[in-house]
Amino acid sequence: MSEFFNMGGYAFYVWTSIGLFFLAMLIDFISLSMKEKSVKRNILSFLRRKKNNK
Amino acid sequence: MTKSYRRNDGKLNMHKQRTNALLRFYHKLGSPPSFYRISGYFLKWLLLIAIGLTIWGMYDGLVLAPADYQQGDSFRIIYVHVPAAWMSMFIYGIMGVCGAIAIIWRMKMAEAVMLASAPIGAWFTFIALVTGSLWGKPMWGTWWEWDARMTSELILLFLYIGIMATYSAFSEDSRKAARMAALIAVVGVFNVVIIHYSVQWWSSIHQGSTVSLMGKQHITWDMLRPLLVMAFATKFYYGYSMLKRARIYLLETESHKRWVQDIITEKKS
Amino acid sequence: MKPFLALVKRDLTLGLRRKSQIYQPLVFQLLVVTMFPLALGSGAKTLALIAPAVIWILALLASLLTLDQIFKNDYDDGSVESYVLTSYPLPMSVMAKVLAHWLLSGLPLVLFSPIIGVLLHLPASSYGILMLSLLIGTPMFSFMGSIGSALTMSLKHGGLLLTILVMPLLTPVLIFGASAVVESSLGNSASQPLLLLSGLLILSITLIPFAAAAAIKINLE
Amino acid sequence: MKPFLALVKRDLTLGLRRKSQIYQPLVFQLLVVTMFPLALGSGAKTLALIAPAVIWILALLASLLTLDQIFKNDYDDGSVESYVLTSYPLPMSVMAKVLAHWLLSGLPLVLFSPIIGVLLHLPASSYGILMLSLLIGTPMFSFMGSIGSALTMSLKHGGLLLTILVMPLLTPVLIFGASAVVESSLGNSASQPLLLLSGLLILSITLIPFAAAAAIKINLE
Amino acid sequence: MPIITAQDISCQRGNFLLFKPVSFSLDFGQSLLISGPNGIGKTTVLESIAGLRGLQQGRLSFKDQDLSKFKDDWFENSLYIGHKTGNKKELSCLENLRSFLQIQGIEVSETQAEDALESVGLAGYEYQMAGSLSAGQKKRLALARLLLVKFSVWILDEPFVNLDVSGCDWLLGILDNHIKNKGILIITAHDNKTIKEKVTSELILESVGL
Amino acid sequence: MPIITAQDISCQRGNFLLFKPVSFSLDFGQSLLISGPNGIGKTTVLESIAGLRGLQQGRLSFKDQDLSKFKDDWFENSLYIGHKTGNKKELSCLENLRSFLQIQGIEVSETQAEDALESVGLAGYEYQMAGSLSAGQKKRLALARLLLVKFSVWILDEPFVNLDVSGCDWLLGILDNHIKNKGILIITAHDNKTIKEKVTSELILESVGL
Ligand code: HEM
Ligand SMILES: Nc1ncnc2c1ncn2[C@@H]1O[C@H](COP(=O)(O)OP(=O)(O)OP(=O)(O)O)[C@@H](O)[C@H]1O
Ligand SMILES: Nc1ncnc2c1ncn2[C@@H]1O[C@H](COP(=O)(O)OP(=O)(O)OP(=O)(O)O)[C@@H](O)[C@H]1O
Ligand SMILES: [Mg+2]
Ligand SMILES: [Mg+2]
Repeated sequence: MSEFFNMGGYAFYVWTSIGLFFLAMLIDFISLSMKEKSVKRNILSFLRRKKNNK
Repeated sequence: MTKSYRRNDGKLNMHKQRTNALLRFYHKLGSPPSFYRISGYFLKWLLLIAIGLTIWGMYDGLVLAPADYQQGDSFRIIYVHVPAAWMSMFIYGIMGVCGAIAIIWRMKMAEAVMLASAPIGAWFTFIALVTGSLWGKPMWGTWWEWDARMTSELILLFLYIGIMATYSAFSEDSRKAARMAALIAVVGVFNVVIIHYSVQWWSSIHQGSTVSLMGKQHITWDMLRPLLVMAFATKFYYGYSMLKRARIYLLETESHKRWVQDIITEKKS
Repeated sequence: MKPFLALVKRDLTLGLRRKSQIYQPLVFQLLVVTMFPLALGSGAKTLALIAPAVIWILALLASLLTLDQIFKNDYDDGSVESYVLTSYPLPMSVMAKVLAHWLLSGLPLVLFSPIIGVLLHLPASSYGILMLSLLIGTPMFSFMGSIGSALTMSLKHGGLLLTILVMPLLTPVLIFGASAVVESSLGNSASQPLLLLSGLLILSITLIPFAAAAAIKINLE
Repeated sequence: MKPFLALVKRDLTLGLRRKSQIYQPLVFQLLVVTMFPLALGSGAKTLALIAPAVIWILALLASLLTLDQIFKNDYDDGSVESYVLTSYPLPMSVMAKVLAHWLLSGLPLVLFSPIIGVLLHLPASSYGILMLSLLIGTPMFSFMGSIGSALTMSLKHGGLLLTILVMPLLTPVLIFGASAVVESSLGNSASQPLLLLSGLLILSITLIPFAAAAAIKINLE
Repeated sequence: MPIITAQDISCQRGNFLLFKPVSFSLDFGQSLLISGPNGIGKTTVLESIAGLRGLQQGRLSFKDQDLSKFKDDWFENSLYIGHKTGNKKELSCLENLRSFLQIQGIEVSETQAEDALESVGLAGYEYQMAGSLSAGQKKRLALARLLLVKFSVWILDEPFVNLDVSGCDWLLGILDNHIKNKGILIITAHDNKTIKEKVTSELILESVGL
Repeated sequence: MPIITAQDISCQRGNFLLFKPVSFSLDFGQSLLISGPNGIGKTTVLESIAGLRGLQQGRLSFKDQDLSKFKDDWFENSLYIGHKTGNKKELSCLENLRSFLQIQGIEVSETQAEDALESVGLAGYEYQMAGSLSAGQKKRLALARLLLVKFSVWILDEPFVNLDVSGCDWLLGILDNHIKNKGILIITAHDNKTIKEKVTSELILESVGL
């Protein structure tokens, strides 16, 4: 097992690469859902504003 | 005066011919509400397939595939480096095409797809650069080399950043911002091609022979298979990320329209 | 007077009146060139080695400093309307603006380049090629800049965005331009990079005015 | 909240909202660094030789691009009046503006410098000194810039004039900063230039706010 | 058949429709005052009519031609003066006026331009740079164009702002004259009762409820 | 003894005296309208009074202190709003208002600021960036400061410009109130008859003959 993690002495390079790959995808994924939430919240608050003004 | 009437007539005739089912589907996709609805069906599946393929590809590539006889285990970086590098170019191609459509025909969906592609494309470019760098250190003993392919990849990252910066600079008016960004994307496509060849031309006259980067080595099926799997996994994730961003863009730009308000209030209640 | 000429004349008058637009890029070049030996802290040899690169990069940076003004000024004071709201074709007006900008900022750089060359110990044989390459290359700075400036004119802090947009687009110009000088300083023929540079220029002249006109239209919407 | 903090907070909010002010200087640096090898057309050796100089000159140029905005913005939209027409001491407000400017533009340059170092093949041992020297040096860019910006804020095209005014004043910073990195890349001790740099910084902090405040007063008359 | 017709036009800013769609038509010798509270969209609609931006909805036509497609004829017949006056601060008043017209393809002699400056009250300022004029003088310089163009449609956004009393009177006279000579005028103004009496029709923009 | 006195003050622009030296004095509860044709120097003199530029001649004093020497007291008691409104376009209306006051050393709560915005007619625009307001809305945002400062001297350069009818009425009411509460007002305005009736004195600038 430790041999697997050691990657023939290239552990740092291999695992950093793979780690960064997943980190980037994760950031993309999270920023997507955060953006969606905030857009929906904005539209809702706008609708409320319009209703109140009416 | 008569000219304009004739134009209208022409348009009417065109409408009558649009009976082809494929064309109808295309036009449906072109309208925001149906795009939103149709893409909603795909989203979950795209993400699930992407995750499944990634797990397969990673297991296959990191555990099952044999170590390279020259590079040892460091070659396994290939399974993130190459798919990311491929995606960085593939996505830029899509953005160029959609950008052209957005400028010429002012099609909203093309804008949405173009803008939604930029962040994920930039991420893939970034990954290709960093993983390439991480691969270069053990292989050539240096993090960075000013070789044709790497230089043009770096400039590709600048173009992505430029497109996103343009969009966010004009965020007050998103449609205008989108068309501005589209213009950069289109001009950039020509440029990537020119840069690629100019750098190649330049380095070939000055440096005898650069390190043979991606020389055609014989690669066994065991090594190739995970690569292909990862290539598909990244494509599916791109599909997911792009569609989801495009949907958010539509909600944002059409927020005054009935269909958006219906969707929002319906989800809440 | 044709609108084209009127626009060129107006911009030249403005430039000559502001003056700074003309001499400041030159002074900027001079200042940065003096920084190099100071920061390098080493002898003439390194300088001569990097001279072609530094001259071309500085020419690029110096033009970049004035590029945003091609349209931004006109947008800020509203005078962009004088050539947008008219039936005279917008790409022609873009051409006129680019021509005026080059005469004011590119041409002085070309004429000034030998001095920078001397300061950086450029071999005497390369001055001709240096000026020739700048003569072909600098108009492209103005052309590309016109797209960037048209895109960023409505932004308050568009200068840096413009830099980012335009610089990648100008790398081929830089590569061919600098390599022409390098070749000639090594005693080789510089005709190949110069030819490629001319090809790019012809491409720019024919395509870019339309792109910039489109950018103006989109930006005004 | 004290006016000092209020001003810092306002400027940080503005900067973070514009975002471009933060990341565009970095991208600018990256772009120019990319240009060097392209224009040089030679191997890694020359690059490593000129790396300290190029990094420092680029840090200077990248800050110069944003220096004019320290006061110009506030002058243009009239909000300079909010801290001039008040009994709160103007030098303190200048301090606040400088602090905010450095946090937004200098600090990112410091943090980003190792990446530029990698691209230019800087020897691994010098990264610490590189960052330290920039950490001491970049605040002086903002300080000197505040004088320049105060002097040029009422001009429409003050950016280049500011460059010309400020750059000569910053040569000592550049010389000491770059030489610290050069020394450390040669394996020598860099403590002397770093000490001199720190001395300059202390001098700047105590004197420049008063000079800039005077410049603002003169400019508004 | 009216020369200018607008059918159900409305504009958008940041994804929201600004005002309820409006329609109007104008013939030679007619004038239109667009009014409404601050922020309703007067400036925006004027810019759209002038051709600086697109309409969000509706159709605008000039001489029966759709303006979203055929703009040349419209540009040759209309003059827009907005909030931004379009003077270059480093050019003198005379140069400003003449170069503006030349770029539009109109040639005027120096004396004609000087006469125009004199009648807007800028006699003696011919060679002063536009950047060092007062707020009202800048406005006057821009309005001097009206005297020299032969365009039939004038589109003016709050032209009375910053003008002093005699300036307002002068402008009213000019506008009156233009309309009498079968010109067309589209204008916005707050709080100027006199212009309300002069125009042939008024369009009041109303906000859209949900 | 009046609080503000001006003795034979005049201003200069490009080597020429702009107007014949004028004198005035103001006490609490008094107001002054400065008028004159375009370009006579109203903006210039207001800027000098506010402390943004020096006077060419004459003496200005506040509470018996020469303003060219002692400015702190004056700055703590006066508010100037000029042609340039001083809003930052990248800050929201709320942030603009609050940060302006904080920099002046005045602390207001968020609800106070919101109330002020509401009464200038910017309810619902609290979080909109100031750069995307209409001309009139920008002016309203600047004027909202008047509601929150406790300064006794207001110096306003053409505050009615760009405001719609209801905006002008609101502003008139505010100014009235300020004067009634023993405030001091120095103002310029063209063509607004109502303000002429409200102020306690008027100063008409006249050009210097040669
Ligand atoms: C920062 C450094 C690097 C960058 C920016 C980079 C960039 C790229 C790009 C853009 C591609 C796609 C090319 C194409 O399909 O046309 C690619 C493919 C590839 N790269 Fe890299 N690379 C870097 C370093 C490396 C290193 C160090 C290695 C291995 C020693 C490597 C091995 C490969 C391989 C095997 C491919 C696939 C070859 C092919 O598709 O023909 N790369 N890289
Ligand atoms: N920067 C400057 N340089 C030289 N002269 C100037 C400058 N700015 C203004 N002037 C001149 O100073 C005079 C006074 O200008 P000022 O702006 O004070 O006038 P004003 O009374 O406010 O006019 P308005 O009613 O048009 O606002 C004008 O005649 C103008 O031409
Ligand atoms: N750049 C922008 N981005 C987003 N919204 C904007 C922008 N500019 C203006 N708006 C909004 O559009 C609306 C209309 O603005 P417009 O300038 O057309 O108003 P107006 O009727 O001319 O007002 P005024 O009488 O104050 O001049 C305003 O509510 C404003 O908040
Ligand atoms: Mg308006
Ligand atoms: Mg004034």
